[in-house]
Formats: sequence, structure tokens, C-alpha cells
Amino acid sequence: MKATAEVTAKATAPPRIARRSRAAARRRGVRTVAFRWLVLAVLVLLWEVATRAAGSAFFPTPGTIVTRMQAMWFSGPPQRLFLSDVAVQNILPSLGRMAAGFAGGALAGVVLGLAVGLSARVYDYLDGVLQFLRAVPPPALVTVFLVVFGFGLRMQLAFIMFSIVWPVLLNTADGARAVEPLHLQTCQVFRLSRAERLWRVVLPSALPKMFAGLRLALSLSLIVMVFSELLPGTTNGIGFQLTEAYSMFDLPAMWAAIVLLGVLGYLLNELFLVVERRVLGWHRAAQEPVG
Amino acid sequence: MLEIDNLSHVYGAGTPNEHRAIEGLNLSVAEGELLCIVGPSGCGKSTLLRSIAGLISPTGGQVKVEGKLVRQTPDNLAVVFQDYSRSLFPWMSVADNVALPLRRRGMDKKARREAAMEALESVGLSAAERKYPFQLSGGMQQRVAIARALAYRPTLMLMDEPFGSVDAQTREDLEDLVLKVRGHHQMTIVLITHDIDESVYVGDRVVVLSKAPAHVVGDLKVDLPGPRDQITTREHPDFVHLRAEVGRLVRGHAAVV
Amino acid sequence: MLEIDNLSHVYGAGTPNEHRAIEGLNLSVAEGELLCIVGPSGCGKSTLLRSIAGLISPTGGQVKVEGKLVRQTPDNLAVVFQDYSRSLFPWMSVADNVALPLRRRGMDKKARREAAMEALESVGLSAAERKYPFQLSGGMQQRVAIARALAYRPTLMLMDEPFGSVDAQTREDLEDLVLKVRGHHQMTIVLITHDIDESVYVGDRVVVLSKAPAHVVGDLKVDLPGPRDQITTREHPDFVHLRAEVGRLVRGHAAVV
Amino acid sequence: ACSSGGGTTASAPPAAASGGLEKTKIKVATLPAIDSAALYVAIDQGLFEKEGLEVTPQVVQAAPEAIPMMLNGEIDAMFGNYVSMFQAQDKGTLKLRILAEGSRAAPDSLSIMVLPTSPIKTAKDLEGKTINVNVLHNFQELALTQVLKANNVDPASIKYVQVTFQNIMPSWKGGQIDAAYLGEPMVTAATSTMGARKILDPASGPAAEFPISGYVSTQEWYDKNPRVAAAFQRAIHNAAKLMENNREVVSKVLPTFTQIDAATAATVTFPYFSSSDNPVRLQRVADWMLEARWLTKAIEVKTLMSPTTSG
Amino acid sequence: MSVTATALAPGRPTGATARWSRRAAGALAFAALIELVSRTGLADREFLPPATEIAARMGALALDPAFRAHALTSLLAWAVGLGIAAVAAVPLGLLLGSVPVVDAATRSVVEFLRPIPSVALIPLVALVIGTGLQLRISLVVYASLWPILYNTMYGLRGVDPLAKESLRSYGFGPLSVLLRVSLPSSAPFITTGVRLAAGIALILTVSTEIVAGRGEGMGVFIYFAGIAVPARMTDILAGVCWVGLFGVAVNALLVAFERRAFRWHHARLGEQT
Ligand SMILES: Nc1ncnc2c1ncn2[C@@H]1O[C@H](COP(=O)(O)OP(=O)(O)OP(=O)(O)O)[C@@H](O)[C@H]1O
Ligand SMILES: Nc1ncnc2c1ncn2[C@@H]1O[C@H](COP(=O)(O)OP(=O)(O)OP(=O)(O)O)[C@@H](O)[C@H]1O
Ligand SMILES: [Mg+2]
Ligand SMILES: [Mg+2]
Repeated sequence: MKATAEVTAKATAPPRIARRSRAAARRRGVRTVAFRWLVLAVLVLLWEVATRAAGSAFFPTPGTIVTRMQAMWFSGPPQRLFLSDVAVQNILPSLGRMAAGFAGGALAGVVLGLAVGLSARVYDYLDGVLQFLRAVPPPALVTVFLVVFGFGLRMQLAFIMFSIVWPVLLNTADGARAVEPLHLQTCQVFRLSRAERLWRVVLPSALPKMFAGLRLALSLSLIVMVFSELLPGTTNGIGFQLTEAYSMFDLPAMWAAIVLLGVLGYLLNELFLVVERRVLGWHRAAQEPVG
Repeated sequence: MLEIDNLSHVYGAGTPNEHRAIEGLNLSVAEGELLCIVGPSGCGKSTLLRSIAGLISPTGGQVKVEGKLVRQTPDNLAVVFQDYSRSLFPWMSVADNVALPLRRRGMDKKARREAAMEALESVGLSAAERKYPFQLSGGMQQRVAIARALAYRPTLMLMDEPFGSVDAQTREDLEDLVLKVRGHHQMTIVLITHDIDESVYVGDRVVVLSKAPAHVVGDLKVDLPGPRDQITTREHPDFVHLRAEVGRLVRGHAAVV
Repeated sequence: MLEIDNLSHVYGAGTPNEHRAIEGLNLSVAEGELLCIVGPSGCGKSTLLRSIAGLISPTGGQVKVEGKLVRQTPDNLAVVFQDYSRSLFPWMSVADNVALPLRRRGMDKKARREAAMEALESVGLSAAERKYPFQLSGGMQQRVAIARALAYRPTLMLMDEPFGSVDAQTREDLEDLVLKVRGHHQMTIVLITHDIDESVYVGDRVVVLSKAPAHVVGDLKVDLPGPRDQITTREHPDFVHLRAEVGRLVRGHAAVV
Repeated sequence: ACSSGGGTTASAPPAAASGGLEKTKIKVATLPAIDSAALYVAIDQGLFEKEGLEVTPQVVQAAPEAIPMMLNGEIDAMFGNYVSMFQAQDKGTLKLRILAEGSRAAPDSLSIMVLPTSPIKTAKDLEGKTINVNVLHNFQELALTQVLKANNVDPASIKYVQVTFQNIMPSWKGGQIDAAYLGEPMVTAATSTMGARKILDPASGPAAEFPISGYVSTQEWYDKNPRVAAAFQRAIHNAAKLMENNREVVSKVLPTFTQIDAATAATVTFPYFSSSDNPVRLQRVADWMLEARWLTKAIEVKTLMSPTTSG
Repeated sequence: MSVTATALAPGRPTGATARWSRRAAGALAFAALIELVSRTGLADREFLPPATEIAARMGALALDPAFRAHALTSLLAWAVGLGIAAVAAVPLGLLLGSVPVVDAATRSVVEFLRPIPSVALIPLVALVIGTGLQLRISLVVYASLWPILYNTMYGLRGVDPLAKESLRSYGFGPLSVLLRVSLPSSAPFITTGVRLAAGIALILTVSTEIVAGRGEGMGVFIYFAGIAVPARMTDILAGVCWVGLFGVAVNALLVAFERRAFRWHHARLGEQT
């Protein structure tokens, strides 16, 4: 019954509701982390072996890539967290764009999603247009974006937001529409104001689904950030470095950018999960099998 | 207070699953009255309650609360739903669940908390205030739902089998609690129950509904002496008589009132 | 059939919300027995039931069903959950809900359907077979849950307040149904109820649990004559006596057996 | 259907003269630009057929894209600009073999232009200005750097931004670039429809007749197919010769693989199509690249070139 | 059914005609906006032609067999890619969502792969598997896998534990519970994931064609319209609009399917169908 025992501990001890039995949790945490790193290490090793065997310029070994990353980005002075000038000039602006784009897109997605999910009227008016825009390939619209937003940051942010808003929007709408009817009836009976219903009831019950959308949007925002840095007029960024590297056939540099994106994506996702665990503690706990 | 006039409700009209839940139901409840409704399972009691609360719009007839036609939920109304566990918000602690509706009462945070605590105390759950609904037993959840309605101090309270999941002792306590609160705060209460004894014990009047489509088949005034008491009242000959009467009506025999 | 040995269960051990629900509970149920469990709300009855069903692993002691330690759900077991409405599958019609567990019985589609229809019929819901759970009243949903368990023909049936949401008449019918089925199909039944009369009426034995942490405070053999009958049995002096006894135990007074 | 406009030559029996080819059907990646015209003319005029070759062009959107195709054998050879090719060679991505020279910049086939209202009048005014390029660090910059130097303008002061073809016009009109670096047919279009002024010809002075693109394969492929390579080179050179004094053969094929219609095709300035290979002028490209530090080490271009068998 | 309680704003039930006319109004307003922006010169008309011109061009393109061939090629890549993604992602999501160990073990790898943009992968994938339809399809699969995967995983978390316990108590094993309870219960949310993925797949198909496409495809059509001098913006936008309309159609189909298949879900929520 080991599995159930684990479940039990998890169910009854969600963060914020109750702190879990520390020692056991720590032990389990350490085991999980160790396991995860083991899997990663094995995969990296396989990667190294495979790329060595292939010996293709297109597939440099992980060793080469890491060396390149170090030389390119992490050879700076210690007081700057080892970030080199190149890193400061490229990684930071990229992260800034991504963060701003993600924040804007997520906000727009939540607001629109709630509106569409809650009001049949708004849904009717907007659904067609939103579904249309959702299917439109942004690369084909670069010229229109350029004409409307001009070169540079504004266009890039618009581009990122336009691309990542959809998973948040659809999932939020789905969540808002699937609120337990009895919860809404309870709100109605006690005459909660619209704002209270929205904030205290609809939002919390849509949160689990919203988070699925936000998690998708997070990695998508990294991807679209790279795309946005291919747009006319960009002069820095990870995406810019990536394309520049490929256009000059500097494949280790291109791989360095790819790996950096992967690592960033991984880290951002871990951060996201920490937030999610805090915000959705009740959900996790309530949804675990009773025990 | 409450006027129900020729009420009808049909679910899924025009579909193969069409179901006539209520038909031509007339009922009126006076201010401050405690009306008990009994009737066979599936007859339409909850449907009636929803119509009064403005949660569904009946397909025929009308409901008036304080002389006003019910289109939306009337003011100062509270409902204890039959499906109590689903009506609690799982993301809020028990205390927050109880305190939430009080925002409409313009109370500040502290006052809300105090009112919530008081209500929880009255249903015997002061120890559970920080717990989340899923950490409570069925009966405790039901009492949280009752506490929420009580804390709100409605003028009209609708209760759908509010004591179904608690033990005999707690049930009696809750019955007395409802009687007490009603006396203190001038509340009109409509209480649905399956327990015939209970209906006679707490009710000023007991209305018996027919099988679906529901309409009123019996309407008994309960004239029991003075403050009710679990032991003496239940031993009172009128009580025994009324109980038998309601029982007969529920079982489909004619009333003998 | 069922042996419960020094059972304990602690929820959220090591957290501020730690709750000892059951402590040192011993109980055994013989093959074919119908055991009723009564006890105050929140004492740990449902927790006990979940332990027997292998849905939670108790933090102490052990449960044996047919001599085998319960680690996973024992074979040939059925449970009627207290929160019946959530235990029905909303994406299936009533008939499908009842028929689903029968897949474990290796029955073909037709046989499953027939068994389901028969069970629905027995709880008075043959007309509802095509409806979805949300289209039923609370009491009807509860009866579907009962029908599902009955159709499965378990050797051990666990029922958690199975008749809490139905009217008096239906309740009596269902009590008799359970008694009948038990007689026909050699079932062992553990039934949790808050209705003391009911516990004495249907039970071969009534076990009274204490307030949390739950342990057995009373274990009464119900020795009532012959086939039970709603009218004569309930008038039987032994019945009246036992009922009072159980009532006293539940209210926390010492047993006088 | 736009893309495979050139079609293939009718399958032909190997001509007696070119017997012994290692293979007779080859696929070559080309660009939808005027520079690739020689290949299409060679197909159109039956010059490959004459060599016993059946050439299928595969239009790609940029040269770097074709390299994986060449490496995994999807295509035999490709048309690509030297800057990219030398970089690939330098980074070891590709062991390069130049099969035949392709195009060189002709006067007025490239142009630095400004809008009629622009304050920029002379080359000197370009200092510190923003200019678009199709791809950063490529032949456009390489040539312009030399020409700017010759015009006493500091090349390092120019800000280059990468703008895709389609977006040059909106960016230019929107003021996001100060001067536009155009190739044909945009030069013609900008002059005639917008009254744009030409400030500088990047293919003049030191960069006159600057070699832009050529036909290349991998060294490995070349080693396996020397005769095919030779036959291919002959056909390209012959096509170039044919094109030297005959606009029509070029104009005729342009609409089949570019987005240039017949009317425009008749007026645009063509680049020079090389009818012979010249390691000396190609070496210049490699040297300039080294100077710009786009290469890590010198490339001796002669060693990458194939012996001329034509003429 | 006349349940008014479920919408935040209790509105009276509306007929199908009203709903469709609202939809039409929304679409028309959008088109009018573009028309206005273009005709008033708010955006250069050369780069954003008026909606009427785009619409006229769309009509002409629909009759053009060459364009139809492009569209068909793209649709093929889209359909195959989306199909593979759905078939792979749902079981994968069920696995990762129900076996925490597997999730923990693979998380680092999955989260590492997820933010890698497909543009960066094009040359690498092209080198390994070639540049034909297979390239487009694999990139489409790669991108549209995630929404289905994540919605499946998150959907599983929302399943009522008591529903799972009900089946468990009848002796059904974890797999049965997964397939008979968790899957149907989260099916509506998974379908939302598929709707998301359908859009992403469409975007990816066309974008990949624009960036690396050759031969046929909507993206190739759009690319060639872009490199013309001057760029044929009307063609580009007409092509884009066809893609968008296709997206609308696919979404409508999926929603219709959803309403049919999960009628229990929508009816319970008191939605008008
Ligand atoms: N949403 C619905 N759609 C269709 N039929 C419904 C719906 N809700 C209830 N019904 C039907 O209406 C009838 C009355 O239901 P209602 O819930 O009012 O009964 P009730 O008197 O409260 O019964 P119980 O005592 O069992 O709770 C039932 O037969 C039920 O099947
Ligand atoms: N998941 C949980 N986490 C923490 N505490 C729990 C949890 N489930 C139940 N409890 C606590 O355990 C105690 C026993 O609960 P249980 O559901 O067994 O009671 P019960 O006897 O069935 O009560 P009722 O008659 O009201 O249904 C309650 O006090 C409850 O608060
Ligand atoms: Mg009801
Ligand atoms: Mg219980």
C-alpha cells in the first residue's frame, strides 16, 4: 500500500492548507529530484555518445555546446553573475520581451476568456472573430504588424501577445463555463455582486484550467520571443543570436541558443509550478483521493 | 410573505425527456411562519424551492415574495441546498465559506468573522473553522451550509432537507436551533423534509405534496402548545395525531382533517 | 467475514490540522450478518467504511475481509457512498451507471442491461433509465446508487446513510428491499445510519460508535422475531426497548444491556 | 505551381559526346531570383540535354536552407551566395566544391536608394544611418563596406538591420530605415513608381563586378561525379554565353521561377552571368570576409574550384 | 430548458437566429474596422488593403485551381499532423497525469524540449528526415502535441475523486478507472486542448511553409506573393483569411462535436444548445 500511503500524505498536507510532515516529504523530494537528475544525466550521456559517433557539424556534442555557451555568455565578471557583455545585451532583453509579452498576453487571455466564458452575448459577438484570429499564421501578417506597430519593441510585444493569448483564453473560457452550477446558484441566492462572483467564485474555480493555459503560454512565449526577434529591425536577443548563428553556419552557437532556451524554459516552468502549487493548493488537496 | 399561484414547471419541454414536475400548485406562507413541506421522493419539492428562490423560471404560474413577482432572486433570502456538499466552495476555509455572503450585508471583515464564528459555534463546528470543506464529514458539511444560511440572517430561508445527514442528537439540536433563530429574528422559513415527525415538530404548518406533477394534497396547521420541546412536544397527543395524519397523506390516503 | 482489529486512522498526521478519526476500534462481522453502525456526526463512520473498502490505508491496526488483509479493494464488494450524487458518473445515463460495474462480472451487454433494469425497477426508477443523473432529484440519485450496488450482487455491501434523502414511504420500501436481497443472495451488509429506528429495524446487530476518535461504545444484538415487518416489528416491545437503548448509547449514556 | 515553373527538360538519351556520366538526373536547388537565371536558360535552351543531363530545379527560399538537403542527398548541387558558402566551409558545416560561377553584380543591379524627400544626398550623408539588408553579415554588407571606404565614409557607422524582402517597402516608407539597400527588380520598381533617388552603387569601384553567387556541391559529391560536374559546368557557362547579348532568353524564363512578370523582366537590370570561372575575383570575396573577421582562417578559393572544361 | 442561474448575467434564453445574427454582426464589425483603417489611410492601403478588396480576391482565389492545390497540400499536412499529435498526446497525457513517477522522471526533458522553437529545428530536422511533407508534419506534430498533452494532464486533476473511488470500490483496477472515469470526465477539457492544437497546427503548417516550404502549400503561395515587387498584399491577406476561415470552420466542427458528445456536460451546466 505504499502508493496509497504516499497519496495520503500528499492529500492531507497541501501547502498552505497544512504543512506536510517535513522529514518524509523531504526524503521523498530528494528522491524525486535525484531520480529526475539521473534521467537527465543518462540522456545527456547518450546525446554525447550519439553526436560523437555521428560526427556531424550540424550536431555538435553537448560538451562543445556547453563550452560555447560558457564562452559566449557566462565568461563575465563574478560581480555580474558571470554574465558576459553578450549575455547582458542579448539574454536580458529577450527575457524582458518575453516577460512583458507573457504578462500582457496572459492578462488579455484571462480577461477575454472570462468575458467569453461567462456571457453568452459576448461569446456570440466575439467568438467568430477570435477563432478567426486564432487560426491566422502570424508570420504572414508581419507586414501588417509592421505597418500598424512599427519596428522594434512594440511590434515584438504585439507579436508575442497575439500568439500566446489563445491557450489562456480558450482554457479560461472553458473553466469559466464549467463552474459548478450549484456554486453559481449559491452566489445568486446570497446576492453576491458581479465582482464578488467573478473574483471569489468564478475565478477560483476556473483557475485550475487557467493554469493549464498559462503553462502552455509560458513556453510558447519563449518560442514566440525567438520568432519576434527574427522580425525586421531586431538587433539583439537570443532569437537574434540564434538566427545569426545559423546564417553564418556557426552551429555550436546555434545549439547554444537552443540549449539556453531549453534551460530557460525548464527554469521558468519550475518557477511556474511553485506558483501553481501555492495558488492551487486547495485544488490539489481536494482532488486527491480522500485518505 | 410568499404567494405561489398556479405554479407549473416542466423540465425539457418538447424533448423526449419532458417531465412535468409541478402542476397548478397554490400555496401561501405568512410572514414569520415556518412551513414544512413533505412529499414523495422526486415529486418536485426542490423544484418548488428553486422557483421561489428565482433560480429557475417556472413554465407556468407565478411566485410572489413580499408582493413582488420573483424574476430574480429576492433580497434577503438564504437557501440550504439539498446537495450541500456541492454548494460549499472548496477553495475557501469553512469560516470563509460562512462569511462570504455577509459581504452583502456591508459588514467589515472583523464583523463578518465574528458572525461566521458565532454561526459555526451554534451548529457545533467552532473547531472546524480553518478546515476546508473536503476535510469534513458529510454531516459537518451540511452543518456548514446551515451555518452559512443562519449567519446571513435572511428574512426568508429555504431549507432543502437540511438535517438529512446528521445524527439523531445533532438533528434535534439543529431543529431547536432553527426554532430559536426563527423566534429571535423574525424569519419566514420553508423547510423540506422527509421526516414526518420533524415536519410536525418544527412546523407551524405542514404541506404535503402529491407525486409528480406536484400539487398540494394536504395543508395542516400544527397547533401545538408553547415553546416546543423534544420530549414533551413529541409526547403530546396532538403531535401523535398530526404525525399520523401527515403520514397518511404522504402515503396517498385522503386527509381526515 | 469481516475482522477489524485495533483500527486507527489519523488524518493529516504531523500537520496543525491533524485529526484522529478512529482509534483502537475492534469489530467483527459474521458472514450474512447485517450490521448497523450509528454514531455522532463526524465521528469517523465514513472513515471506517473507507478503510474496510480499502480506499484508504489506515494509519494503525488492520482490516481483514474473508481472512485476507485488506490492502486493495476486496473482491465482490459494493459501496453506497454518503455523497451519492458525486459517486454517479454524469456522462452516463442512469441505466449505464448501474450497468457499468457489471462488466467485472463478465456479463454480456444484454445481461448487464437486464440486471440494471431489474435493479432500477426494484428501487422504483424503471422510468428513469435513460435520464442522466443531473436530471434526477436527490432522492432518485440516491436510489440509483443503491440500485448500482444491488445489481452488482456483492458478498459484502457497505452502505453509508443510504436512505437519507428519500421520503418515509420509500425509505421503508428500501429497508425491506435490502432485507429481502440480503436473504436471497447471502450478502453481508454494513449499514451506517442516523436513524436509530432504522438501525434496529434492519440490523441483526447495532454497533454504536463514540465521538471522535471513534471506537465501539455499544454492540447490541437485535433479536427480533421472524420476517420483519414495518408495522408489527416496530410495535414489538423488544424493538421499543432496543431503540431506547441505542438512543441512550448514542447520547453518550452508558449501555444497560 | 509558382515554384516549379522551370519544369524539367524532357528526358533525353545521353548524347554521344557526354557518354560515361556517373548519373544523368540531378536536382539543383535554386533561388527565386534573377541570379539563378542561367540554370533555367540552360534547361530552356536544351543545354543540359546536350550534355546528357536532366536537371530538376528545386526552388528554395534561402541558400542556408539548401545545405541540409545537399548533405542528406536530397539534391545534388545548389545555387548559393559565396559569403554563405565560404562561411559554411570555414565552420566545417560543408566541404565545398564550386562547380561553376553564377552571377556577378552588374552596375545598377544593386543600389542604395532614398525616398525623394530624404535629406540624404550623397554617400557621405549615409554616415550613421540605418540601412536594411536581407541577411546580416552577407554579401550586401561586404560589398558596401568596400564602396563606402572608397567614398571616404566610415563603414562602421552604418547601422544594418535585417529586413525581409517583403517588408523593405513598408519599413522604408514608414521611416524605419533611412536608406534602402535594393536589388533588382526592386531598384527598377522604386525608381519608376516612387521616384526614389540612387545614392550609391554598391557594385562599383572596388566592388565592381562583385561575384555574388555560384553553383556548388559537396566535395564528396564532386569526387563521385566528376563528369557530371564537368557537364553541368559546361552547360551553365554555355548558357551564360548565350545570355550575354540576348536579353530575350533571360526575360523569357524569368516569369517561370521568379515573381517578375514579363513586362518587368524586359526592363530590369540583369546581373552579369559568368561564362567562365575566375579564381582571382572570387578570392577577393574570401579576402574581404577574412578582413571583416567573418572567416576564422584564410580560404584559398582556387582549391575549391573545378577545372574549366568549357570554351 | 430555462435555467437562468448559470450565466453570470442571467439573460433570457436566446434563439438560434439571434445568436447567428450576433455572430454575423461581430464578423462584420471586424471587417468594417479593417475597411475603415485602410480606406481612411490610418494604415497604408498598399500594405493593408480594404476588407472588400480582400474578400473579392478570396472569391477569385477560391476559383483558382492552383490556389486550391496549395490549400489541399496544406490541409493534408495539417490533418495528418494534428491527427498524429492527438493520437500521441492523449495517451501520453494520461500516462504523465496518472503516474507521478513518470511525470517526475520526464519533466526535465519535456520542459526542456517544449520552448525550443521549430524555426530553430528546421535545418536540423531537415537534415535528418528530409524536407518534404514529412518535415512540415513533424514540426506540426511537435508544436500541437503540447496543448493536448497539458489539457489532458490538467483535466485528469479535475476529476472528482469520489467518482474514481466509486469505480475502484467495485474492484476495477487503476487502468479501468483511468479509462472509464478519468478520461470521460476530462474529455471536454481535452477537446478544448484539441481545439487549441488545431489552431496551432494550422499556424505551424502555414508558417513552416512560409519559412521553409517549397512545392505547394498556402504558405508557399503567401511567400511568393510576398517576394513579388511590389508585394501582392491582397493575395497574402486573402490567403491568410482563407486560413483563418478554415480555422473558424474547424473550430465550429469541433465545438459541434463537443456539444454532441458531451451533452451531459453542457446540459448539466445549463447551457443552451
Ligand atoms: N434538470 C432537470 N432536467 C430534467 N428533469 C429534472 C431536472 N431536475 C429535476 N428533474 C425531475 O423533476 C422531478 C422533481 O425533481 P425535484 O428535485 O424537484 O424532486 P424532489 O421533490 O426534490 O425529490 P427528492 O425528495 O428526491 O429530492 C424529478 O422527477 C426529476 O427527475
Ligand atoms: N480528508 C480529510 N482530511 C482531514 N480530516 C478529515 C478528512 N476526511 C474526514 N476528516 C475528519 O475525520 C472525521 C471523521 O469523518 P467521517 O467522514 O468519517 O465522519 P462520519 O462519521 O462519516 O460523519 P457523518 O455522519 O457526518 O458523515 C471528521 O471530523 C472529519 O473532519
Ligand atoms: Mg429534492
Ligand atoms: Mg459520513
